[in-house]
Amino acid sequence: MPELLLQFLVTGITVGSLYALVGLGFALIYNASDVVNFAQGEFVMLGAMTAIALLNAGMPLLLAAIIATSLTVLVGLLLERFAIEPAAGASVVTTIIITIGAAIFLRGVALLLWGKDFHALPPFSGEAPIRLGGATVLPQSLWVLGVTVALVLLVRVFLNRTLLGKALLACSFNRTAAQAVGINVKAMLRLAYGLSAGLGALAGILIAPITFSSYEAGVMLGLKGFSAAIVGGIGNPMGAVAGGLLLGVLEALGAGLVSSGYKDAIAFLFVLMVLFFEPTGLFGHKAAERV
Amino acid sequence: MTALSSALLPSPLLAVTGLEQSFGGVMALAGVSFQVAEGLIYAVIGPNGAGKTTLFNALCGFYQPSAGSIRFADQELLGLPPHRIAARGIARTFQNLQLFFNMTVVENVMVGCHLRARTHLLAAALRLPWVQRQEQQLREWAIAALELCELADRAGQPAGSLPYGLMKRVEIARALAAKPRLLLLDEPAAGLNDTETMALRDLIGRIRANGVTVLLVEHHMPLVMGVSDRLLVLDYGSVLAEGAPADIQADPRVVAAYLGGAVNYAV
Amino acid sequence: MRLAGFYLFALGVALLPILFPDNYFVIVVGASAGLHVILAVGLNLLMGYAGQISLGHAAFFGMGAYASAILTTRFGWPSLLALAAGLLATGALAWLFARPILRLRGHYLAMATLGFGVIVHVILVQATQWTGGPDGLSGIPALNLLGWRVDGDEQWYGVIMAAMLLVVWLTLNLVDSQVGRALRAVHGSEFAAQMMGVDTGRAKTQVFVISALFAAFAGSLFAHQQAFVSPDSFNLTVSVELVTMVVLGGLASTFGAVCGAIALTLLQQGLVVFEDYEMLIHGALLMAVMIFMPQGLFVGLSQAARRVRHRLKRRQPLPST
Amino acid sequence: MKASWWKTFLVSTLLWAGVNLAQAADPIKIGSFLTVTGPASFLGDPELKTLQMYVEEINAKGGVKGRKIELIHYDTGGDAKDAVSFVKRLIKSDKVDLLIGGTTTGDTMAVVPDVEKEGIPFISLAGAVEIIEPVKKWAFKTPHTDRMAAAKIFTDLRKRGLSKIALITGDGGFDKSGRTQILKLAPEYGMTLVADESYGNKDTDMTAQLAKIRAAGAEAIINFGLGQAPAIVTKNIKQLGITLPVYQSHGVASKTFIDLAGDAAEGIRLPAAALVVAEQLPDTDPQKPVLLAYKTKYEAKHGPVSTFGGHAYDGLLIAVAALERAGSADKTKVRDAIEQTKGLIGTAGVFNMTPEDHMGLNVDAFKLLEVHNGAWRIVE
Repeated sequence: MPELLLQFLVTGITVGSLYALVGLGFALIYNASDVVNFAQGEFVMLGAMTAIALLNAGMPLLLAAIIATSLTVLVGLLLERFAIEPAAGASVVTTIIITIGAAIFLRGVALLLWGKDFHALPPFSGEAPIRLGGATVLPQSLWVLGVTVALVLLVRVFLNRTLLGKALLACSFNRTAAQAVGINVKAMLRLAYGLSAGLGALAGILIAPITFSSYEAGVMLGLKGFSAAIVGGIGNPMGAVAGGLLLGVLEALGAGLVSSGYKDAIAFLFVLMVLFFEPTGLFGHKAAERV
Repeated sequence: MTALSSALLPSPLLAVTGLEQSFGGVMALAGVSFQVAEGLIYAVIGPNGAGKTTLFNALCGFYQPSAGSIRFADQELLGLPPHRIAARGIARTFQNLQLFFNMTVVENVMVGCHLRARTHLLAAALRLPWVQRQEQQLREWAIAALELCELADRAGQPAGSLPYGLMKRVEIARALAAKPRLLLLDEPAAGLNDTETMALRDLIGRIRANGVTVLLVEHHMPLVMGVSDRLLVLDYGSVLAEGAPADIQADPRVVAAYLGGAVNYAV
Repeated sequence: MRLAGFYLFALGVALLPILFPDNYFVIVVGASAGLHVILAVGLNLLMGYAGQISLGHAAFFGMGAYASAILTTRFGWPSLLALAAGLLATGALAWLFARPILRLRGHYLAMATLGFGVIVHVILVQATQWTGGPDGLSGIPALNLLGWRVDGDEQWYGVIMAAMLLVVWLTLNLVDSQVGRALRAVHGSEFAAQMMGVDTGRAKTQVFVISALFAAFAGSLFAHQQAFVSPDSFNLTVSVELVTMVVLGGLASTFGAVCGAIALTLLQQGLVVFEDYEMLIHGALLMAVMIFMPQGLFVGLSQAARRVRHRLKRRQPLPST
Repeated sequence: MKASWWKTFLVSTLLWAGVNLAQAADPIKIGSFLTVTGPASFLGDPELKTLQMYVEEINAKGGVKGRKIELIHYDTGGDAKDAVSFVKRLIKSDKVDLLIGGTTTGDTMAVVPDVEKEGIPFISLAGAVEIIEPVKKWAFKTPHTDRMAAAKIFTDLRKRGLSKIALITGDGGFDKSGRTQILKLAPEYGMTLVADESYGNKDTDMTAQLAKIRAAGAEAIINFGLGQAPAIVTKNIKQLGITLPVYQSHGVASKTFIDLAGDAAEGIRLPAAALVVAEQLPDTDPQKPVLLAYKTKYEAKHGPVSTFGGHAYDGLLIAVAALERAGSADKTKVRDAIEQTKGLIGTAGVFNMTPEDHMGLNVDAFKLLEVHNGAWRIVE
């Protein structure tokens, strides 16, 4: 049984780090604009699909990954410039529907470019499972985990230590004030979209050898990433990471210990319970209302 | 002091005793006590951060004070949710506008009549005859409140389309539509020009003439001194002084702590 | 006249099948749009008027549908009784769920409702012995309205349109009453509403329950109309579509919701001929409408119409908005 | 008398020609509704491509009895509600003569009430046995039932002397219906189920479920699923170091599965129509030329075949043969002709329909395949 439990945990952390990466993208854009970007999952899909296409065209993996990430960042920037910016001043729900439209649009583009089949990337370093105590893990999962940790740390350092990162955070606390002290809020918005798209694309490339990818692969990841960001307290990047890991572990434990059919229901039931007791997520800042 | 006030004013409408409210260790109200007799215009003044709005929010049930008592018409309000406190006969306006921008002016004021209306969901959906009659009645009440505030000609406009000064007056009309015994006005003059402030002064007078007790938080000293019967001075969450305007003006502690001595607020 | 728009709408609904008899796009698509209108109008009460988002509304739709499906096929209940039981059960669940969930705000509320929707969908898929699992339940008997068996697309058009008009009428009345104003007040400023004596918790609960009831009502009709239900008709995509309808049409306007529901239904029917390009066009149109008409189709189009009228009679000034 | 004879002849010839001309100008309309996008696009996509490809070919060869075929297709996206609405559209608005479609059992069962009421020949491409049991007057189907797949797997397990099985299935219609049949048939074959796990079809990791299975003491694992999930299951089995025999369903009988699962697919067995191993059939097999012809044509245009495209091919073949035998597109005549399909060689096997059997395949039509060196091979 402890061996089984260990395997569940390993599984949960692997899946959770995936959700964490996507959730991080949600948190960054939310920080800069109060908007939940429902096209975040599509960034993941675009990164994976572009990398696969480039690889199949004969490009080495590393180069394919770099180009795929850059292209996805470009898509993120274009999305911000041509869909989000023109709607500045619209209500938050309206903006959310725009991102839903963008998600459908990007899926449509991917469908036309790459068809409906699933595609895989080869694992970065073989498929021989690695034993961890009684549990086994694929080398690719370690890649996912390692890069997630690295990216999360980088984002953290960026937000807390660099001027640009601090400016981005300032936008999240008070946009008007940020503008008043000379922060270019529009540029910050673009930065957030570019950064989120890049993170999404990297996540996509990392997981494509494990989960495969298709034009629809972003839907599920978007949903889970959104949940991760909310559970952690939306707008808190590290909260999103924690939320993602928590969600992953919950699913694995639910599937392993209770019922695999109901595991999503179990995970979401837990999420509901969290929200009932912590209405702003686990690590969200409590907004004080002033009247 | 409490004994003295109650001797002077035989039937306090509102009696606040030892009210305490803290936010993360900071005492916003540190044992505030005062009484307001029915029919008065009672002003609360003090520098920014003295706890005036906190006091209002505590009175309305938006905050849950950690200690003290709020008795209104001899009944305890502490612990009641805002809508129940409203039902006891307290209405208020807000420092930051809290108009319903998604409605017209008259609809805003009709919401103010909520406590005087029967609200039955199914009957409303089916629009039973009594609902239609009540709609008519509510509209009349709302127009009456608007007339008192000289806003009747704006009734059909979207609330958000009015100039700022008028929006503030819609809030007063909306509060009056509830037919409260006590009206709390939170900085009604903020953002108003001199003409508007003069009109506000007249309006407050008319409100009192209609038998409504007024509790006023305001920074505009000429208005405060000109309109109120009694004053409460708060500083750092405590009562610094209480009394008639002339006494307060003469109180050296108030002058030192708040009025700063150099400025003469004689009206 | 207060309900002039409503009567005009009802007239149109009645005239369409007379003008275009036996036309698929009127009879079948119309009925489908009618169900969407019921759902969207209910959701708009919650989203547009009370300002509470729900990303799990398909769950209530599904509960109504499955209640009718299970009670009629497995227990042989008469359809009207099953409908009533479905409404009762959905209403009760919504009521229980409303208090804790409506304490949440904004995206947290979106998450909680989404989670609720996912849970209900998982149950529909997994509780195979009751729900028939992912392949659904078939053989649902025709709706029996006091002896009249509703069968055939024309009859269904009539029944669904009548139900839709009833729901729209009730909603218009409700919004324009003290109850409705209290609701809108909750959206405008929750604290101010409380200070007017509105029990905001109760108001939100009420509107949540009504909105759920409308959805369950639509669900029950849907189950009988299709004679078949399966979980995919009640998944997250459907919930998102419903939100899209409401926002697309224009929040806080009953006819906006009507507009959005009809527009999205027609869009789905129209775009299917583009096959692989369907998604691309769908996404692009959705973005374009929301970018250029952020207040929704209803407001957007009526402003455009006003502008045209204004251009026709130059002299009259445009009313300030 | 003589004059009137040749007048009659002339008139009737002209009439006949006229009718024929009118018919030639008036195509036979085949309506199809498939899941081309969404969770079951893995199935619906090759189905649509096959239909389009062969309708084109038939028309290039002059059509059916001189009439061209017009294919009208709508994508249901896997939502049964859309399937119902599109079938109504096909019947009422497009006025099609017969229906081929319903990629999934859900889509199929949802439209059956309308099909039966309107009375239109309908050939479903979905698997579940409930489509034809009990027999519905107007509904037929071409794929093997999942019951046959279960039976084929159990027969092989019994041959290998294995009886303790662990089941893992997805949450889609195909998966659940397969699970039902496996649960139903297991006692008949003396099988005991020691684990019954499930996963979401879009899940990315099934190690938790498989770790449980590993601990349950099974002798073989059966996975019933579609799309990428069974490939992930296969990889996860290898990751956990499980060495039990693994059976997949006919749902993954395509080269794509082997490509996705890679080395982990080695040794996996599954029941499937002979399509993917057409070259390996003995030349005496009457199915071989049919299979090869379809496979060559499909792969030249669209990449690796799957048996699902084959189901659409069979459906169209049955429909066209029935249209030819019926001599018109009259709905009742075509229905009767479909029911009389005999000895028709399709990709799934030889179809022999009867009023009691609206599929007409027997279990021999299934071959047991094994992945060997990255390719399918026939076990028997």
